[in-house]
Amino acid sequence: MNQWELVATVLGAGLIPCLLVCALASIADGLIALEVASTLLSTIMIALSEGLQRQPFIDLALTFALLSLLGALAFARLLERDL
Amino acid sequence: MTVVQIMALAVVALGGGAVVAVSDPLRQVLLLSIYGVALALLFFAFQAPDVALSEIVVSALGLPLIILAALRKIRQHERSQDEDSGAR
Amino acid sequence: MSRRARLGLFACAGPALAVVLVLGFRGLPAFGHYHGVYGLVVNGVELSLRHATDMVTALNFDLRAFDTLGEEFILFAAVTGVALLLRELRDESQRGSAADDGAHSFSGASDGLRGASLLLVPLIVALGVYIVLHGALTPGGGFQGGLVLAAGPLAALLAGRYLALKRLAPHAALEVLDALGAAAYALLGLGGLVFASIYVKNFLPLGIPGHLLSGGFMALNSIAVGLEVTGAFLLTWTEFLDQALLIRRRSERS
Amino acid sequence: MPHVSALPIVTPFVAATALVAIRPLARHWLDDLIAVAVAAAVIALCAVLLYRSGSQPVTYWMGGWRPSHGVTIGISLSIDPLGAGLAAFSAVLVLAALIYSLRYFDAAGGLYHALVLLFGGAMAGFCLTGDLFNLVVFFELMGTVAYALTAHRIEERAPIQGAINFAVTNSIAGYAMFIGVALLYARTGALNMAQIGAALDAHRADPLVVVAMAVLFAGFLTKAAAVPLHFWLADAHAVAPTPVCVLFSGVMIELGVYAVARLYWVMFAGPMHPHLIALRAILVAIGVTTALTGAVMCFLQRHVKRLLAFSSISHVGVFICGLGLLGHRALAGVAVYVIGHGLTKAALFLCAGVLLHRFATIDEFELHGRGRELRAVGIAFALGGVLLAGAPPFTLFAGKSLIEAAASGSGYGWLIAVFTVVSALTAGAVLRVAGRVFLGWGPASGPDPQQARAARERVDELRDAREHTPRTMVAVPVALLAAAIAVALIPGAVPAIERAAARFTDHGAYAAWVLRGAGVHWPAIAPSHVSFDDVLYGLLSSGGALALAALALFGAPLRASLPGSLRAGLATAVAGLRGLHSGHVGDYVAWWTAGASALGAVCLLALG
Amino acid sequence: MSFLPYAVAVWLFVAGLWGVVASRNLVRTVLCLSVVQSSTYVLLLGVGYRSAGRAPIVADVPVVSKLVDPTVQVLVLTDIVIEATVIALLLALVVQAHKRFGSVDPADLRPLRD
Repeated sequence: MNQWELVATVLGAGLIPCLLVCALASIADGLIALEVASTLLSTIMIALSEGLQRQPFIDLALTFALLSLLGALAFARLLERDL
Repeated sequence: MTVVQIMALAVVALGGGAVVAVSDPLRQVLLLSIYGVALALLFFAFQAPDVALSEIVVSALGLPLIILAALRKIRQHERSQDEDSGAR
Repeated sequence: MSRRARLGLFACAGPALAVVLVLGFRGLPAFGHYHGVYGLVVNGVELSLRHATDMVTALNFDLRAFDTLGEEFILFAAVTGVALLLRELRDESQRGSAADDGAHSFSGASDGLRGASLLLVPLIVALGVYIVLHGALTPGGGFQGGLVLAAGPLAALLAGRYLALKRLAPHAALEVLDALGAAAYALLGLGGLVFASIYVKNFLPLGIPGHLLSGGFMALNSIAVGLEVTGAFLLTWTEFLDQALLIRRRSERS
Repeated sequence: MPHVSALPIVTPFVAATALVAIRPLARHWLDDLIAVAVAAAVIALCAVLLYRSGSQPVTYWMGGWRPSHGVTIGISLSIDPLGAGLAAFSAVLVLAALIYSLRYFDAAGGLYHALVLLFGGAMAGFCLTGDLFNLVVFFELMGTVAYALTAHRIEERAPIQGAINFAVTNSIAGYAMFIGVALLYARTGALNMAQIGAALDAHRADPLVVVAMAVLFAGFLTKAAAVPLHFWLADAHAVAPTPVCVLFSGVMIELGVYAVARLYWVMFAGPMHPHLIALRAILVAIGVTTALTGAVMCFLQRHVKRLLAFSSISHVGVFICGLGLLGHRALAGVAVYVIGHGLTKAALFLCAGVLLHRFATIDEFELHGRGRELRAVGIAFALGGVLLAGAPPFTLFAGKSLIEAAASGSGYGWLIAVFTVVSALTAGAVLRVAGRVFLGWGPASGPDPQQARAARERVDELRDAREHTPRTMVAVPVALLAAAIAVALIPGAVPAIERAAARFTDHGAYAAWVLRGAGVHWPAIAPSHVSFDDVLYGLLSSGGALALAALALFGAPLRASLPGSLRAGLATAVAGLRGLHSGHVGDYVAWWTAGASALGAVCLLALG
Repeated sequence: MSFLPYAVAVWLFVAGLWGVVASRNLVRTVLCLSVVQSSTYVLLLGVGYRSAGRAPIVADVPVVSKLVDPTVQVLVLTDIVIEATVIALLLALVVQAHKRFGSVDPADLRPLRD
C-alpha cells in the first residue's frame, strides 16, 4: 500500500457520510451530498491511477467529472419543483 | 485483498442497503447515484476500468435522467388528478 | 395476500435463500486466487492474433462478438419497446406550439447557464468520439463512448429550450440512427460471412498494435455500437422527457 | 459446415432494424410484407439446419474461434436435431402469428412487427447456441421483447399490470442465472456448455455445483412457469395481444423446459449421475404440483384467455414430469407433446382472438350463445379441446403415451393417473367454453361477475368493422389444428423424434462432437409402439373431459345436492387458491424467493 | 476476509429482493431490482480477480504481467446494458400504470380479481 492508495481509502470512506446525508437530510442537502460524492470519486480515481501506475485510467476521472456536471444539471432541472 | 477493496466493498454494501431501505423514491434516486459511484469505485479497485466506465456513464447520467423524468411525470399526473377531483 | 403475510413469507424465504447461496459460494476459489484458463488464453491470444491492447474490448467485439450482438439487440429491443409503450395515445396531446416553448418546459435558464452548457457540448462530443475510437486500446468502447456522445446534445437540451432543440433531433431521426447502428453491427458480422465465410469473423487487416486502426474490424464494431447507443439513449431520454414535460391528457389543462 | 447456421438468428434481427428505419415512410403493407417474408425465410433456414443436423450435428464456431489445446474461447452454435427442430417450430408459430396479425388489429406501425421478428430471432438463438452465457443473453433478449409486446395495448389496465409482473419476476430469474453462470465459470473456467460439462465430469457434485444447478433451474423454470414461480404467466398471457399469446404459450414457456433439459444433459448429467433417483423425484414433484395447480385454476376461470393461460401452466407441469423422468424416451414424448400442444394451444388462442375481435369481450358468460353464427370457429375450438384431451391417435396422444410408457418403466406409473386428471380438467374447461359460447348451453350467468370487466377490451384499437371476421383469422387456426392432427400421423415422424431425443441425451457424444468435432455414430433406437393401454388412457381422459364439461354446464342440480359443509369447504379451498394469484408483484417475488430457496435447499439436502 | 466480496453479493441479492417484496411504490420496486442485479456484478468481478493482478489492458504495461480475468468483465458489461434497458422499459410501464390506475402502489394494480 502506497500513499496514493491511502489517500483513496480515506476519501472513499468519505462516501459513507454522503450516503447518510442522502438518506436522512432534505432532498436539497442530498443533492449536495451527491455532488460531494462525485467530486470524491473523481479524486479517488486520479489517486488510484497514480497508485497503480496506470496513468491512462485518468481518462475515467475526466469522463466522470464531465458527466457528473451534466448529471447535476439534470437533477437540478428535473427536481426544480421539489427543492 | 487490499484496503481500498475492503473499503469499497463496505461502501457498496451500505449503499445497497440504503437504496433498499429508503422508501421515498426521490431520495432513492439520489442514493442510487451515490451507490453507482461506490460501485464504480469498487470496479476500479477490482481492476476493471472498462466496467467502471460503463457504470459511470450509466449511473451518472443514463439512468437518473430516466428515473427523474418518470417521477416528474407521475407527480405532474398526480397533481392534475388532484385538480380534477378538486374541480368536481 | 396481506402485506403482513407477504413480509412473513419473505422473512422465512429470504434468509433461506441467503443460506443456500452462501453454502454454494463457499465452494468458490478464495478471492484473488482464481486460476481459470479462459482469461489467460485470451490475454495471450489477443495481442498476438488480433493486435488489440484492451482485452475487454477485444473479447467484446471479436472473441465474444456474438454475445455483443445479443446485447446490442437487447438495447435495440428495449428502445423499440419504450417507443411502443410511450407512444402518444388518442386521449393525449403534445403541447408543441412555438408559443408554448419555454412556458412549461425548462424555464428560467439564465444566459450564463445556457452559454456554459453550450460550451460543454463540443467538449463532451470530442470526449465521446475519443472513447469510441480508442475502444481497442484503452478503457472504453462503443457503449461507454456512445452514451457520452448522447450526453452532448443532452447538455444543450437541458440548458436551452427543450422544444427548439428537439426539432433538430426528432424522434424519427433518432430511431433511424439507433436502427442503423444496430444493423451496422449485424452487417459487419455478415461481412465476416461474406469475406471469410464465418459469421463475425474479423475480416479486416489487423494494423499495428497500439495504433488507432489496429484490431481489424473491432474499431468499426465499436463505431457501430457507438452510433446505436447514441441514438438509443437520446431516444429514450427524449421519450421520457416528452412524457414529463409535453404530453398531457386531452382533459388536462396545464 | 453449413454457412447458414447463424442466419436464422441474424436475418430477423436485420429485418427488424430495417422495419424501424423505414418507419417514417409508414406503409402498412410494406411492414406486413417484409415481416411475413422474413418469417418464411427463417423457417426455410431452420429446415436446412434440421436436415443437415439429422445426419451429423453441426458445430459452428463464431468468428472462427475454434477450441485450441482443448480450451474453448469462442462462442459456438451447437446444432442437434432437437434444437434445430424447436427453432423451426418457433419460426412456424412466428409466421402464424404474423399472418393472423395482418387483419387482427391495428398494430403500432412497424414497431410491433420489428418486435415479433426480434422475438423470433431470439428464440432461434436460444435453441441453437452452445454457450451458457449466450443462452442467458438470448433469454434476456426474449424477455425484453416479451415485456414490451405484453403491454402493446397500453390504453388498458390489465396489460400494463401483466407486463410489470412479467418483467419483474423474469428479470429476477435472469439475475439468478447470472449467479449460476458465475459459479460455473469460477469452477470450470469455461462458458461453453460442452466444456463445462466435460470439466464437471471429473468431480463429484459438491455444494457449489448443486447450487449452480439449482439457481439456473430456478431461472429457467420461472420462464417455464413451474409452481410456485408461475404467477406472472397468467397475468401476462391473458392480456397480451392474441397473436403474441400464440408465441408465449405455444413456444416461449416450452423453451424454459428445453433449457433445463439442455443444461442437465450437457452439463450436470455427469456429476448428478449418482443422484439420478433423487433428482428424478424432485423434478417430478415440481411437475406434478404445477400440472395439478394449473389444471384446477384453469377449470375455475371464466376469462377465456386466462383459462388458456392456466391450461398452459398445467401442460408445462406435464412437460416437467416427462423431462424429470430423465430418460430419452420420455424426452421424446415431451418433444412430440410440445409440438402438439403448441399447435393446439396456438389455434385455441387464435379462436379466442376471433371472439375478442368480433364481440370485444372474452368473458365466457357474456359470450353465452353469441358464437352460434361463427360455426367454423366453434368447430375448431371444440376440436382443439378434444385434441388437448389427448384423444387417440393424434399428436398430443402420441406424445403422452410415450411419456406414460417411460413413467411406468421407471416406477412412476401413478403419473398416468395425474396426466389423465390434468388432461380431463384442462380439456374439459375448453369444451365447457365451446358448449357455452358456440352452442348456448348452460346458464348465461356465473360466479365472480367482476371478472367480466377484465375480460372486455376496447373497440377503437381495431382496424376492421366488427360485422365480419377476416378470412385469414379463421384460416390460420384451422391450418394449425390440421397440423396438430397430422404431425404424429406422418409415418416416421415420431421415430425420428425419438432418435433425436436419444442423441440429445447422450452426454458423452455431445462433448465429443462439440469440442473435438468428432463424427458421431448414433446407436439404432427401436421405435416404441402404442399399446392398447395407451389408447384406453387416451379415451379415458377424453371421456373425462366431456363428462366434466357436461357437469359444469348442466350439473347445477347435482352440485346443489352435495352436503353444505363439503360445498363450503370446497369454496374456501378455491378462494384460497385464487387468493394466491393476487396480481401483487410483491407476492409473486416473495413466492419466487420461497420457491428458489426451497429448490436450492432440497437439492443441497438430497444431492449434496 | 477472502469471502467478503461473495458475502456482499449475497447481501445485495437478498436485500434487494426484500425491497421488491416490501415496496409500496413501483418506482421503488424498479430501483430495488437494480440493487439485486448489482449483486451479480460484485460476484462476477470477485470471481475473476487475481491478487496483485492488473487491469487487462496492455497499452502501457508488458503483456507478460499478471492480469485479472477479462472474461468476467465482459459478462458484467453485458449485465450493465441489460440493467439500463430493463429499467427504462419498466419505468415506461410504471408511467403508463400511473396513467391507467392513478397510482403506483402495486396493491392498487389489480384489474383481475380472482
